Amino acid sequence: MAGENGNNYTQFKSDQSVRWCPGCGDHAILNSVQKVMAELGYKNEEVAVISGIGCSSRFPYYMDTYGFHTIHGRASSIASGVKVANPKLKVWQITGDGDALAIGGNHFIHTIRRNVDINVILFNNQIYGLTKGQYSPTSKRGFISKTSPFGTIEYPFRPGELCIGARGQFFARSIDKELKLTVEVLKEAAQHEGTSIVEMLQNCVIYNDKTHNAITDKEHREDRTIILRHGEPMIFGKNKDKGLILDGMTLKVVTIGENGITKDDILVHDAHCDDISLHLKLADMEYPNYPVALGVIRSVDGLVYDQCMEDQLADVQAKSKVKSFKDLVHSGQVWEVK
Amino acid sequence: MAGENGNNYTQFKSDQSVRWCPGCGDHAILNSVQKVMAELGYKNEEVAVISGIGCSSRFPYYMDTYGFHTIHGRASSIASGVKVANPKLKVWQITGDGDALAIGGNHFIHTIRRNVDINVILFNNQIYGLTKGQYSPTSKRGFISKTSPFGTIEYPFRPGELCIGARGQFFARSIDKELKLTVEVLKEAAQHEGTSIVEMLQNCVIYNDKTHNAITDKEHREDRTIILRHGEPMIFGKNKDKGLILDGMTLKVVTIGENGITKDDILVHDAHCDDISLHLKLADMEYPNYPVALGVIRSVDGLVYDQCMEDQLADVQAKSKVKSFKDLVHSGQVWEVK
Amino acid sequence: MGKRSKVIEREEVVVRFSGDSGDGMQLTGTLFSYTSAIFGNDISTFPDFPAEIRAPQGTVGGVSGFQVHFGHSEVYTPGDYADVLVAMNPAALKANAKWMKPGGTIIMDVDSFDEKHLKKAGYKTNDPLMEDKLGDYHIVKAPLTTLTKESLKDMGLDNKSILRSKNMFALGLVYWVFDRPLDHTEEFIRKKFAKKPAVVKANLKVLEDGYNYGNNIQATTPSYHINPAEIKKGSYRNLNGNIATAWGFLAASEKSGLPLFLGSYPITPATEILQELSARKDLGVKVFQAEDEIAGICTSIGASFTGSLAITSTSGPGLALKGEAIGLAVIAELPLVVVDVQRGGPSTGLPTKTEQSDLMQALYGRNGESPLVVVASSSPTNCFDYAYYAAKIAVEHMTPVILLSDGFLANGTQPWRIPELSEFPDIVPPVVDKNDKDWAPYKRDEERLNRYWACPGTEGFEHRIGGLEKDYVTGDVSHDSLNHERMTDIREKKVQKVADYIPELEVLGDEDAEVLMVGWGGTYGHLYTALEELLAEGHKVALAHFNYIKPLPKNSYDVLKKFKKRVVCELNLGQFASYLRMNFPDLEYSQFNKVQGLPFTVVELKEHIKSLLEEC
Amino acid sequence: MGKRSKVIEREEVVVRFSGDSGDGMQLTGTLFSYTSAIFGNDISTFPDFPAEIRAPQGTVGGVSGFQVHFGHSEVYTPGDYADVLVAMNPAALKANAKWMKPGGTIIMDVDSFDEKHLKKAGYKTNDPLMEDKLGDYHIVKAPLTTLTKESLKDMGLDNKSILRSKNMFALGLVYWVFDRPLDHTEEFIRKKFAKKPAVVKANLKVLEDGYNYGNNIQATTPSYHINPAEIKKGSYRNLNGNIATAWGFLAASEKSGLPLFLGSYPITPATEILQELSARKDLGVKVFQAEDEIAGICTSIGASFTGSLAITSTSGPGLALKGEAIGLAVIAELPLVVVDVQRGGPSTGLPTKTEQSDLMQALYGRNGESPLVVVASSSPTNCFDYAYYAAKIAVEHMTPVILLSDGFLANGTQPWRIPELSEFPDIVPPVVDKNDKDWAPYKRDEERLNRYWACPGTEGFEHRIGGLEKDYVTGDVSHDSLNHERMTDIREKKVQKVADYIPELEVLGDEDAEVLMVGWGGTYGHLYTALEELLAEGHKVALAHFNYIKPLPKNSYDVLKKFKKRVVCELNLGQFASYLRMNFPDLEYSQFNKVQGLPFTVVELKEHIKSLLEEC
Ligand SMILES: Cc1ncc(C[n+]2csc(CCOP(=O)(O)OP(=O)(O)O)c2C)c(N)n1
Ligand SMILES: Cc1ncc(C[n+]2csc(CCOP(=O)(O)OP(=O)(O)O)c2C)c(N)n1
Ligand code: SF4
Ligand code: SF4
Ligand SMILES: [Mg+2]
Ligand SMILES: [Mg+2]
Repeated sequence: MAGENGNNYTQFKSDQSVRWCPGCGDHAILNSVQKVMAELGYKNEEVAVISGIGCSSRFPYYMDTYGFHTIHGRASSIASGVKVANPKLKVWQITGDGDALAIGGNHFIHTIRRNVDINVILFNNQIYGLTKGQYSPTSKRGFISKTSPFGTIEYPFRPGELCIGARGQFFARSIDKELKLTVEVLKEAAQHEGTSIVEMLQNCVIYNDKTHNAITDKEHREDRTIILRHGEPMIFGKNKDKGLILDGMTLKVVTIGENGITKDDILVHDAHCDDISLHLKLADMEYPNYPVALGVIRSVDGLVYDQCMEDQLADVQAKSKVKSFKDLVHSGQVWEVK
Repeated sequence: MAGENGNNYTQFKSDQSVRWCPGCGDHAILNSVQKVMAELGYKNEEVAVISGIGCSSRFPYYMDTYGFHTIHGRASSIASGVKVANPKLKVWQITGDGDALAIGGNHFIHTIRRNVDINVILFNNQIYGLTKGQYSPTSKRGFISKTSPFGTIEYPFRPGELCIGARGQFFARSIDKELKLTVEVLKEAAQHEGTSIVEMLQNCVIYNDKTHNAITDKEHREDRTIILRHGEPMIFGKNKDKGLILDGMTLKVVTIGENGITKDDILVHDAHCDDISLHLKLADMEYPNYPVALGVIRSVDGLVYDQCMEDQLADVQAKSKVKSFKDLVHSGQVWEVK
Repeated sequence: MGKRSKVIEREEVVVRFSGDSGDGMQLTGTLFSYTSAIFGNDISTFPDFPAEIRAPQGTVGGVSGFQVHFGHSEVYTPGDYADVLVAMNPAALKANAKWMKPGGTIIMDVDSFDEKHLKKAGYKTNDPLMEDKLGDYHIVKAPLTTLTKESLKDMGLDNKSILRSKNMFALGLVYWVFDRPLDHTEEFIRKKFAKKPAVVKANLKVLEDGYNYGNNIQATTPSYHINPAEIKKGSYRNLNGNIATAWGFLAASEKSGLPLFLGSYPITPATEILQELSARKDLGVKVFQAEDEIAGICTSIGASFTGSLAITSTSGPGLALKGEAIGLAVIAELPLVVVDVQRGGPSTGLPTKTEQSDLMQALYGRNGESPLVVVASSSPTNCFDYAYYAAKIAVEHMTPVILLSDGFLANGTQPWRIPELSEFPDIVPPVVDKNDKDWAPYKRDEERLNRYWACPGTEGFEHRIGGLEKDYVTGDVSHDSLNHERMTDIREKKVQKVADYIPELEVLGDEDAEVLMVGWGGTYGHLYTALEELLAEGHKVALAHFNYIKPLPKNSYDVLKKFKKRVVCELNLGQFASYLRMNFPDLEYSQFNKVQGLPFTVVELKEHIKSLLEEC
Repeated sequence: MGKRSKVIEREEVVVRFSGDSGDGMQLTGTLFSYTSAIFGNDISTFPDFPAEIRAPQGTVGGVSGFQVHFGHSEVYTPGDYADVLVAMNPAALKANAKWMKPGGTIIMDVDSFDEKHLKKAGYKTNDPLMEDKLGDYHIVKAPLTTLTKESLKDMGLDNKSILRSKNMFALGLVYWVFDRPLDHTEEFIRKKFAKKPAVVKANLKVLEDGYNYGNNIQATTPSYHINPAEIKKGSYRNLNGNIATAWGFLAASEKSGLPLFLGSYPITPATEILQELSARKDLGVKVFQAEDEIAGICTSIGASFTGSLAITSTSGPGLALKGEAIGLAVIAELPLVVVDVQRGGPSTGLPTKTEQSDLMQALYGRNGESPLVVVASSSPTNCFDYAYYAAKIAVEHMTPVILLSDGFLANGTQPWRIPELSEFPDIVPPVVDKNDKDWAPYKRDEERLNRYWACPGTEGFEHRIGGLEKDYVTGDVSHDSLNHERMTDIREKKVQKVADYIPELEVLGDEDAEVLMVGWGGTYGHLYTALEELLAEGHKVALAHFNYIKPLPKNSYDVLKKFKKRVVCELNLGQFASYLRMNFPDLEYSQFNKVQGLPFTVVELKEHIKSLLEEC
């Protein structure tokens, strides 16, 4: 498992024992992240892992990097501060559907809008785990939980849609236990400059077991999900015989070989195009009408806040006559008393 | 100016003198709202106007209705409480681009997601007016203000995109001084059940004068904006000779009579279709590439939070044996001490 | 039931059930406490959850406990130290060893005391009893696992189900120890598993076998005898502080005729209030699970504006977030109850632990001069009463009220005599009089100084309120200097006026005491028990315990002044003591503070008071 | 300059320029204050903006004023009452009538005193002087509008531009009244309109004509003579409290070598700090204009984690929102300065007014026992110093510091002697020693008790911090009871330790005073002036003014105790008095409070102290 620089994922394991429930999807994600960092040749000290509060947010304790387990909902802001103050750091934000989308919703959309170079892993278990099982902003309508004993009456957010609505330039999705895909996706997220949002479909065995099962179940996964890769045709299914095409503005699932459909009719994924329409449609696909999209759905380059900040500082400093505190205080209306 | 029930817009004028700067766009919007309420036959006492803090948020003082000028950013939450507690009220929320999209961003998206039946008028002057001229989350990139003397380095939110990204079912846009259009749009918003977001392009004469002028200017308005009406073709221009068509997934501006384009080729606006793709494209159109869309861009019926709440209560109450406090405390594990 | 050897007669006893999270200790403890309560004992219970949701099995961090204190006379706390401990595994023993009363009884499942589990629990040797110096205790080494397996071997159950019944064996054994009937528990089992007859059968058998096992080994097991208590007649049920709080609001809603609205966001240890009211759709409660604490309170403020009984519930960090919005309710003079179930520490701190360190925040955690009423519950069941009274004050005086509870009250239970609503005073909302020709938005009641509630929908009373300073009468925005001072004063006075409507402070114990213990909120049970014991030992002590913090009861100064020495006991660094110094600066106060995330123990309180008495 | 009749010799004088928002009074006042400062007077100024951005012209609500106090000796406040008022319209007269010193001079633009404007200003008759009982004043009825028009009639300017120059005519006239040179103002005009020679010419002419007009009508206009003050040598500039605060942080950043980071959200009256630092990209400042106050402080906490000098600035309602996050900085033990520029009232209150009512919020507005350092500036220019020291304490003691300023300090100006950075003590960040083998995240400096700053990027010092209670040494999450108590204690102790590093409290005035005035923060100028005047009148008074609130200077008790009577004067209902009672309960304190959104006046302070002296 050694990566570049001879890195090994174990070098990112801290000395703390991992406290998630046995069977929780978080364990697998932790492994994936450690693997990604090893494979990317990260140095431990250049990484800052910032989280809010929630089961998922205990993550930093298990990483042998710099870490900050902050307060509920504010991880994006703290991570933004870290990155802007020291753009050399690799900043990863760990957050849950409650942490990022309930109390932290505002910081989430503003961070995305500013396009601060942070890699956000959004653990979406559609529940508040740490507080023992209340519905979250991503819980399905009608979901029964401790605070919705008769079912919720709210539309859930779709994280991809919200991200793109906030001018998101990078959105991807993976499944907790799909180590390989997760590693692939997280690497792209890491390499993307700007805010990357990676939604992890995560299972909470205790309070919302199997919520993603309709699609993550081994048996059906290939038929009910599609892995999108830039430049590749949108083909899926156990037999690799299903695909997506556009009919007007509507996405359609087709079977290759039926109704005269050939491989060439299938849409080719363009993660890099600026236009959001198709990305949104892909991000919004829901089972049973569509396969759920995994992989990097959108990855577009844009201006990055922390870099622009550095550039603007350099620019102004190059032009200004004020180079020091002394210069400043002596500029403008000064008089002498002798 | 009398409306149904012999209502007159003056009946909605309060005794407070209006404190906005002379020439501020807010004056015109106030007039429009009063006109709409008169024309819809509202009774003064059934209206609650809720605002946050900002120049725009002084609005409730000028309305002879129930009003609450609350705290910065929280108008959506307070309005949600008002509507859910008493669904019989007509609840209008007045908010600015700072109030709704900076500090109030989270409540804004969650209110939309829940689809509480509130009519939100978002005064977008792309500036913090009340605090005297700092850039806001809708200020154009590069905008120079008191807190961005070298230009901003942030992408602005596009309110329509954010609204739809948060699962918005109603989004419309108008211009402060376009009284007729504003009245038309606000009426539709009022009649829509669920959260209606109406973005008002509003001019701040003091701190951001003419920010919308490229499109709102009398001289160019017809060429640089398009008024969308459900069921009508998307035609615009001084000579009504320009229109929009779809080319693949791309919107194009065409001239009727050129390149064989006839009226029949022009897209017909469907505000009621559930699919968001075209609505997003329309909401996102920016001058100079496109005309800016005015009118009701999206208006789709959905389940309304406050109504669902009433329904669920009625439902549970019909089925439950617990009808009173006494029933409750005597249900379950009770024992007698004699 | 045969004659018993070694019967220990006791006024009161503390039993602690302890095991892994999966061992069903919460249920076992609950069933035991019900049986004791029905038997006629007074009881007090406290659950002790692990901080992690599923901490590793067999570790001390994963131990889940349930303590029951029951007695022949009234009991006020779940007890500091246990007389009887049921330890399902070594970790349970390890976690509780220091909480045992000398000479107590320890029932341990010896089957689980193998090397692996001992090590997991952190024992270094194979003799945990020696290691933890438990030599002087009655040790009952019961092979609970083996016995349960044995008991169920012919039932055709799978191994997992068999092991899951272990707790019923232990419970049966404990019933024998205390000579308690099995019928309540049997009935519970029959109801709970009504659809699974096999499970019913198995559980009943194990329970009975446990009991019989006690009988068989009685030579080595001491048994305890506790007579029923003298308890007021009536219907009873067990209630914890959170449910009691929720129900207090339900009562206030029904009594006042105001619809109940809760805007809230989950947070430990307050979440259960939100959960309970979410389930009370049968009673028409509107619950808005908000996106955060700020939206929680703001939806409530909106609901209050429309004429609802509006509540928001949270814990310390959430109260911090609500500060700005509370200020809006203060200046808008709208009724609102803000429940703060205090937990441990600054920041996220110790979420599952108890503390009293939000007092200053409740009093002052807002910008400007922003007075409101602060009330504190002091026992799990009187959380009901203070929720009721907090609602009554909020509504009748048109003011926000902060109601302080804490993790200890929230999760602790006591038997609650079910009251009739008629036992409670009426709540009369100051709704605007539709014939009032002189009404103005800030016109006040001359007695209470509250303004009137003119709710949207009421014809002819349209008006605007807001967060800017308002004119003394019209409520219009006013930048006038003297008006601001007048409003600042009247807001404070309105809150002080509440003192005319609350009960006076009582002194418990010796009127001529040499030391007055002073407490507030959730420490009452411990302070009162310490008081009783000290009095019984012949000491001259008294207790003044506060439920009303702002305003203080009118006689507070007189009460405090009467005593030579006063010691303010609280679970923080001295916030109430400071508050008293601010209010009654001419009196001297000593302090007894503890900031360990735990309640006081009666023992440590007594020791401290005795040391003060010696100084006298 | 001819001989003057009616020359009034004065130690100090207060001039107030007042007119409609569009009349350019802020500029006029600023130019006058510069001229006076350069002339060698000590000065203090205060602008008085209307609450609305563009209130209706001609109304009292729309009056914009600028007050300049200058003297032969040092002046400490902008003055309570004006000796000379320039009233550009009736509303200006109306608004300021009650702020005139008996026998003062009023220069009014009679052209604007027509019926329409009188009515708009709220006068009921055509004789405003009579109506406002200004009979005893020197009234200079100058037709400023007509004269300006006359002055510029041959310049070919449009009417609007001509009218806009009216203020220069008034300024010229006032320069004559005080016998001041025009050169600084002329230079300013030449620079400002360098690209518009016609405008330069017009303004210079009007200014001079105004001056000459004074000379011509000197028979009826009194003139004042104020000698230069004895002022310490050096370079000077005018500075208001907000800019001074921003610059204090710049100085601290340069001195400590730490990059400066500000996360903030605009709010009156703190916004200018954000604006000034946004403009300081030349000095490498990173400013993050956040989406709200919470993100403001949280980005700063993030920056602090990485090793920046991290600041967040706000006013009262924003501080309320930051409470929870401040708790995080407390438990994470990260340096952070939170600036609160206090404004009036609870909730939105009176945003443009001043008050001292956030003291308790600063001390206690968070959940749990959450101690931090509280420092308060006390003059516009010493906002620089206290910003510097707040940063120094935050960094060196690894703690959040709340720095209290207020609306009065923020907008008031004083001449500031530009210091050399070398005059300030070094700031030495406790950055982790890379050779420290025993380092642990919560290992502490034995003296200061601070932990060390191990910033991301430093190899070998990777560690995790957070908001849960932490182990005393390792900083790992700890649920241990005694550890929690230990941590609670050490956090408090660390803050108390700061007392060893701050100056002792000074007593000003009479060491044997009968009454000690006690103040804190922004009231210093008024208290000190009252003190000086009372001393001059032969009264035995003294002043103890606090800049360090938590911890209090070590000698505070001794200082306070020494005096027979102490009166705590503050712009709230008595928060600091309460705090002193908590800290030093055996001393008695009387209070003098004002909650009008306005500073004290020296007159009312003196009256109150005299009444106390009489009681002695
Ligand atoms: C200010 C504040 N409010 C509420 C809480 C309680 N709380 C902690 S975690 C959490 C939700 C966790 O949900 P999510 O982010 O989805 O994480 P998960 O546990 O599901 O991984 C809540 C409500 C808190 N700690 N702080
Ligand atoms: C908690 C809080 N933070 C900040 C402010 C200061 N503030 C008042 S209004 C405002 C922004 C107003 O902008 P916008 O909502 O666009 O309204 P506009 O004045 O432009 O109509 C700000 C930052 C405040 N009043 N309260
Ligand atoms: S409660 Fe759910 S999300 Fe939390 S650790 Fe357990 S399984 Fe994971
Ligand atoms: S400052 Fe701008 S937005 Fe505010 S009232 Fe004036 S013109 Fe309108
Ligand atoms: Mg979750
Ligand atoms: Mg705006």
